[in-house]
Amino acid sequence: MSEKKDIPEDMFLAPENRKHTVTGPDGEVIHVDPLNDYFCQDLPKVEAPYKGVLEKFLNWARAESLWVLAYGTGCGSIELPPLFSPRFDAYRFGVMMRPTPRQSGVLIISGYLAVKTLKRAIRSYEQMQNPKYVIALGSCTINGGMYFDSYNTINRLDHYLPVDVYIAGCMPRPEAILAGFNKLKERIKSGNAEGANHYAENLEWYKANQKKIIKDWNMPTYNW
Amino acid sequence: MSLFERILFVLAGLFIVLNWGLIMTGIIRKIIARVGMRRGIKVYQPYINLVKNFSIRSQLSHGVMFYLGPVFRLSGGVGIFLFMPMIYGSEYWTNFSFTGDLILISYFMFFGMLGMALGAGEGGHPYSAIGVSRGLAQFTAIELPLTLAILSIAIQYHTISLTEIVAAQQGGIRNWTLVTNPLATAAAMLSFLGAMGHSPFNVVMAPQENPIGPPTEYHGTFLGVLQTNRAILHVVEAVLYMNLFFGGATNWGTLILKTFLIYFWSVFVGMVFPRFRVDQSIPWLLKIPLAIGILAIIIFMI
Amino acid sequence: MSNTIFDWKKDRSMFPEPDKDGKPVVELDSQKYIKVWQGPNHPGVTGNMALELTISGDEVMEAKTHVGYLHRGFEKLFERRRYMQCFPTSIRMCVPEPDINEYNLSRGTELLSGIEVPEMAGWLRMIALEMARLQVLLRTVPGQGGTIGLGLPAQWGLYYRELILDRFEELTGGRIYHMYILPGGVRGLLPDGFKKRLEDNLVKIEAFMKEVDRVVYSNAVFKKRTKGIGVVPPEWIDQYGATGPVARAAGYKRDVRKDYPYLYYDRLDFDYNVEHESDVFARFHVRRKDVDTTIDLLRQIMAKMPEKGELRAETPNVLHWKIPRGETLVRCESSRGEYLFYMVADGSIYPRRINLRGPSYTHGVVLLEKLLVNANISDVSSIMVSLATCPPEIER
Amino acid sequence: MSLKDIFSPFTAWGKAFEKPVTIKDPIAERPGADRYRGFHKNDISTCIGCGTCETICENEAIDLVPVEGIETKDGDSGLRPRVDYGRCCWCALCVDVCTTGSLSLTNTYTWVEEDPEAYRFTPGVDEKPWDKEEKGWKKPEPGYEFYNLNRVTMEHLEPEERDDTFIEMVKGFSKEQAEKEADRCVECGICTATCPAHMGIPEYIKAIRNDDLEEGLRILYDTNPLPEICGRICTHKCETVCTLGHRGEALSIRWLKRYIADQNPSEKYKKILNSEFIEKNGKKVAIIGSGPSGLSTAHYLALMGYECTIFEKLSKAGGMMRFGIPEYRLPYDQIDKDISYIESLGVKIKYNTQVGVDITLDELGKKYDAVFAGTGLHMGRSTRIEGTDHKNVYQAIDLLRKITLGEEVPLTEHIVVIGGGNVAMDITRSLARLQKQKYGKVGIITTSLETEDKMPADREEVIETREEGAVVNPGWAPQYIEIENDKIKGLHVAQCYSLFDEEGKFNPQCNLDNLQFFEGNMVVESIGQGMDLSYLTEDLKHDLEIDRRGRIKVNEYFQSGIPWLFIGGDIIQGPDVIHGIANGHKAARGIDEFLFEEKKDTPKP
Amino acid sequence: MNEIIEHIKKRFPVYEIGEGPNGVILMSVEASRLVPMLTSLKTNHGYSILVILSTVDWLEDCKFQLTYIVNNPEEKRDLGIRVFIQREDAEMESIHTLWEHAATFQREIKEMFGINFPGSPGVDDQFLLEGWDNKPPMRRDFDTKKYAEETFFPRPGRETNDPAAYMKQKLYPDE
Repeated sequence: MSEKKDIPEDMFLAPENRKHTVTGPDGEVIHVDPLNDYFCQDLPKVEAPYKGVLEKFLNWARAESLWVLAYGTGCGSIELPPLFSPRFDAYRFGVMMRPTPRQSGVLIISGYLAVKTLKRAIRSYEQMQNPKYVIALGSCTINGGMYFDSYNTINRLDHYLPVDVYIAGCMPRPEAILAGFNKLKERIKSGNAEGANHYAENLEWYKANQKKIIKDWNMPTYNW
Repeated sequence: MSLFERILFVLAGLFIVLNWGLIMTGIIRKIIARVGMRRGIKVYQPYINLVKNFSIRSQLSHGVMFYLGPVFRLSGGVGIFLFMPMIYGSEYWTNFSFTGDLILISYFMFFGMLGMALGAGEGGHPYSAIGVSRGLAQFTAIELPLTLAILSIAIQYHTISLTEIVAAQQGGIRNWTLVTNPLATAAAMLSFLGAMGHSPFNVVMAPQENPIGPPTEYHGTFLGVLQTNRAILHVVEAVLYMNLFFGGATNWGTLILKTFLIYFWSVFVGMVFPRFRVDQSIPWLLKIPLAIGILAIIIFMI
Repeated sequence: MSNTIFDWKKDRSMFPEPDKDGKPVVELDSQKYIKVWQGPNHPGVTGNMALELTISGDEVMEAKTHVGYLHRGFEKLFERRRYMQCFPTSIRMCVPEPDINEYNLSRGTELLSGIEVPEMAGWLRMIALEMARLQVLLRTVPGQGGTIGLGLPAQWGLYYRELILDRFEELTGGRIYHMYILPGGVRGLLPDGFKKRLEDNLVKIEAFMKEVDRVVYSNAVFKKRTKGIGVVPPEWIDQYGATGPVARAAGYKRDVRKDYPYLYYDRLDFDYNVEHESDVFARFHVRRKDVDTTIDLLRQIMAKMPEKGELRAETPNVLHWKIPRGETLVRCESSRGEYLFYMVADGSIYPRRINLRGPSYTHGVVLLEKLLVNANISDVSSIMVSLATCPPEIER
Repeated sequence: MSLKDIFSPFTAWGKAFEKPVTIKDPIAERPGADRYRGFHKNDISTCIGCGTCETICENEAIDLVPVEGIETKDGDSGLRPRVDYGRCCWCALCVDVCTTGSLSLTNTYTWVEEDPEAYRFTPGVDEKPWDKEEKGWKKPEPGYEFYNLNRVTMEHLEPEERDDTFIEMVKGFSKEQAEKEADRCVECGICTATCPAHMGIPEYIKAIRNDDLEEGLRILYDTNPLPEICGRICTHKCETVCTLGHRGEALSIRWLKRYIADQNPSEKYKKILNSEFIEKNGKKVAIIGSGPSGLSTAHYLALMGYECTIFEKLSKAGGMMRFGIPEYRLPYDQIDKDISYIESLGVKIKYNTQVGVDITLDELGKKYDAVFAGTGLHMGRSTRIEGTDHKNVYQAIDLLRKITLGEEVPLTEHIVVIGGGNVAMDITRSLARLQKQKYGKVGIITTSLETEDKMPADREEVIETREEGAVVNPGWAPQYIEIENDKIKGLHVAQCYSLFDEEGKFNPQCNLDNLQFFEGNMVVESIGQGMDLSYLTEDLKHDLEIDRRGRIKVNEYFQSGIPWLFIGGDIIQGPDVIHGIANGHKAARGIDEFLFEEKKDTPKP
Repeated sequence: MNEIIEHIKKRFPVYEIGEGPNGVILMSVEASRLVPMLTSLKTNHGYSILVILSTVDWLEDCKFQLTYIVNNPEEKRDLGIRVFIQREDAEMESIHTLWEHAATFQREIKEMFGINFPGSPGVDDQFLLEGWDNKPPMRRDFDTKKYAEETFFPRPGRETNDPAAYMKQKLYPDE
């Protein structure tokens, strides 16, 4: 497909991420490969759940305290603020927005994902800690939606991230999203929401899919 | 009372404070929700959040200091508690308070902050760094009026023992520092706004600017520890102010009511104002509360 | 009230050091600066876009807008869609205020094929457009406080916005994507009792705006945070292609509804809302006044519109609606400024080119980048929201 | 900054004492608005699977899939829309464009699944919780249509202008009208299956829209070699199943066909149709009868290179089209236009040559490689009631032939016509014109067994007949013809209330209490025609399989029991032009295949 | 209005002058004369706003049409200027010196159509796409549907029937 055959390996890398050499104050020349040196290269592990009542209790707590990453990836994010508005008040269901992926357990993919956003969404997802859940809003995440023929939006999310719950609609109303949260809670409580472990188990497959689309993969395989 | 018994009571007190802190957070969130025309969270939601945070399976570290940050922070909060006389006149609930406890407590207030700053800095996130620099700068500006107010009280009551300060305020509202030394109270209460991290002084965790400041990288158990500390810290700081200015408490009921009201003060102001920029908040703290604090001292100097 | 001790305005000549052309050079390697990304996942940015900020301390040295996170290639998709099919697609180009897309696309299609819309449909379009404007303003006006930590009125605003969305749901069948204005006319008459319910809501919203005045408008800290921040010099307005509230806050009388009257705006009585300070507060103030204007306009429309009428003009069969070769420019006033469609038809059933230029296209890229230089990092989101940057319309 | 600025924000706390506006259970308590565009619902019994929803859907969210229990039949493709909620954007264009109005959206909007594959369903077939929901988006009020439901009015002569002349009454579309009418087409293609000739109707209508009439003509000639004729008198079965007819008026497919044929001058036909040079293959085929089926066979065979000869009994070609249909409906020059093109392909027509009289079928069979017989139904049937043997009782078909041939037609001032079909209307209107010419006024009564709503004649035919002054009084069973002094006084009829018995057999039941008398001096019977198979000799008949009701059995290519003899047209299918044409086309293919087999067997010298 | 057109006509070789349906006067001019013309319009005639800079791909004519629409806020009037350039190695003079925000338009056009604007600030930076290695996507010879189907794994299991073809298959398969 590509016309140019001899693309340098680091063509898409940001300048600061390319391999380069630095001369120290004492004249020592240091070779730096930022991707290898600055980032953690470990891959995720499957974190086995506890057994029995303890896991059930923890799952209950996880289900009743869903911290959502405040990342509006697509147009569905216009219905997320109303979710926390006086009328719908998702807080009372234990749902809360967190601005940082580290502290969030739920990633809402609100609709279509442009390739550029997919990269960030993957990064955000990987920065979240196990257990983590993905809610997919709208048609676009199921089979491309309106943008099924667009050159810049993915068609199905389950090829790139493990999705727990899909909510139909374009875009789903806050009520439907709340219903989606209920479904997710059920799923967590039943112990089926092991998306993070699934992702760790099938990392190769997911990565192959992701790398097929994201041509400028200027990050480590797994972004801790 | 043996040391063992004392330790038991300290732990029991810590447990009560932790629970009250969590419930108070819930109640405050509920009130905030009501102003926002909402129903708000369940009152016990903070407990669930805490359990959830401790239940996170994978943890990720950025180094030793990253680990120690929350620990320092917690020890800051617990440290204040350890030397804080909770209930006046009670043998059991005075913890390890001693003659110079006010000095130690002032130190612990900074200790947690510094530990957190080091840990967050290790996290490597630029927003953590920004938050830390803002937080430390602003905290200095907060400490200054508070210290002046404390000094003013120390001069007023000729003591730096909290128990004695509380003792001096017994016998009705007329004896409270609030009445006897309104300037120091004003300076301290204004700086309290800053200490609690609500608007207009929440420059550290300002969500629209540097989400969410120092704890950006903290998650799971780390965050759980931070939350635990937060619950304790809010209560014990309120207890400090209560002891200093509002006559202390002679039983747990009074303590709960007074700490709640004192903490609510910061929420009361915080809900309706946007936050300052850090270069506005520090000058403001250095202007108004500091001026009042200096005045409070000068009055007693004369 | 300049206080020399606390006036931390540094001597700008020190850094960044200018190069030969006088252009400041920000060298990351010099360790004086750090690079901070605001977005795409950041509560302070409007929508899914990113600002690459080079900061020194709290001060922004260099800002670069990164967009494309929402790029769906609409203009390419239009090449594959018939005119009628373009209309549901087009409205996704601006998520908070979709109706302007519907209107512009419909109007362009009608202009190119020479169709006149029935009068009733015209008035209904105006209702939808003004309700959409009100709905957006109820987000952005109190939301201006939200950018600097005053989240309370923003939360209230969302509730009052819900009221308008309820009316939209009733009128159009959709909450966010109304898909109401379509080539040839509109898709439904006012339901029974609609005017009364809308009027009730307007009364509530007016009362709410009073509250916003008390809590946001006359708020000491809010004023301190917004006055004198993000000043757009008036001479930049044309140079950077700023429109709408940004231009009006700089003293320009620019309002498409008055300058190039479309629909029946020339039959309504309203005025430009102009301020002169051109800072964040002035832009907030202009929008605040826009709310009043919009409420007033809605009342005027309800009073002046006919009771009965045709919904839709007779159009060719939409399955194969051919439009002769031609090009046109359609504009309307969105809550953010002038909203344009440039449409080219080539005589087939598919449009040749539909190009959108929203106000954010200039506000959010060139103007924002320029305004952020030397701004405090705390003010970035405040400035951004005051320019009403809407990334989907930059990227389409 | 004033003190007010510090204190006024605190008024916000007033809200703490108001009741929260939060909805307790938003999922259950908030149904969508009355017009809400929620999930799809389809009334599959109304739906005909036309696929307009699929066409309009910009997201390609709708598939048409076969559904168990729904058969493919005329006017119903047997397919039903299947919606993919991984694509849908709930714009409801599919509802607005739906031709039958079966599709709608409900106001239900909550659907959560863990399995993304579940979001594909056939509304109305797969049970969903919202199937019973009444509210939701329906097609907006009248006046809101994505295509015009009303026909472009065909201009025609007014009754007073036309009632005494045989000039063609329908004027034909102008360019604008034709394009406007063609624009109504939704291109579903359901008509194609119903058309006996399976004409590419959407395609030629598209050609009209594109103003490419030459392409249109090519499409017409693919399946129909008599477009001028069909464009006027086709029974347009396509229009009865036209999807637009479900909520509005069906597309004037026939007139559009005529428009294409009319607009292309006959001298250009050969060039347009690319038939200037046809390679002959040396085989010869005889065709008996120059009716639609015969002409059609001849045309397609000629295109394949066969040498065709048509044997026509009468002096002019066209068969029933010329002799059975009055000139005001189908002008003779238009028939000539179509026939002359077929002749120009090398088809020879031998006039005044009646097979069985002038030449026997056996001879033809020997002289030619194959024979196609499309002799049609030219013998009128009689009601056989009392008095039909009177000399003033005529067969409609005979009178029509006389009119065409210009022979003198018997005429009286009062005429009674029995019959409710199109032929009855034709003879009524022809006679009415003649009466008007001769007597200056019309005095004709047409009656039929069938009641008004069940009359087989086209609706507009009946209306136009009445406009021209004739009385149409249906629903009466003829009892006897009253004859006085060897002169017909009139027809006695009784009310007919049922035509078929429980087994579905033709068995009219009359109410003898309700009688009526139609006055008239002449009675014309027009209740159908029979075939004249006198040219079939007995030994030939022996080889043919003829069933109990006298029909000749043929295979799908109209090949009879005698391999070289193909029989088609009205004899097989009943009276219908377009069926005749379709038969002819198919028979031509059958003949070709038959002879091709032969060709294979006997290698060329 | 006519005065300005007359004036422009005198000074610049414009052709194809016509009024669009919305009162926009459109005219075409040679690419080389565009910048002087825009400069003159901006400085002498008050056309101080660049409304839009758009590109149309006339693939069949092997040409790109660049449309510059400028607006006179005083007289409330739009003027559209078309420039046709060759599709091969398309290049056009930059106008960012006249209007700063033209740089954004030009950056986008460079990315989407592959028309180069030498000297325009940031014109070579990626704007909306990231890591794009195909044809510029807005060119008409780029088939977005084909690309999407090849790249983005559409969910399998979809099949549809054309009513006419399906009926043929069911009712008269051999005709």
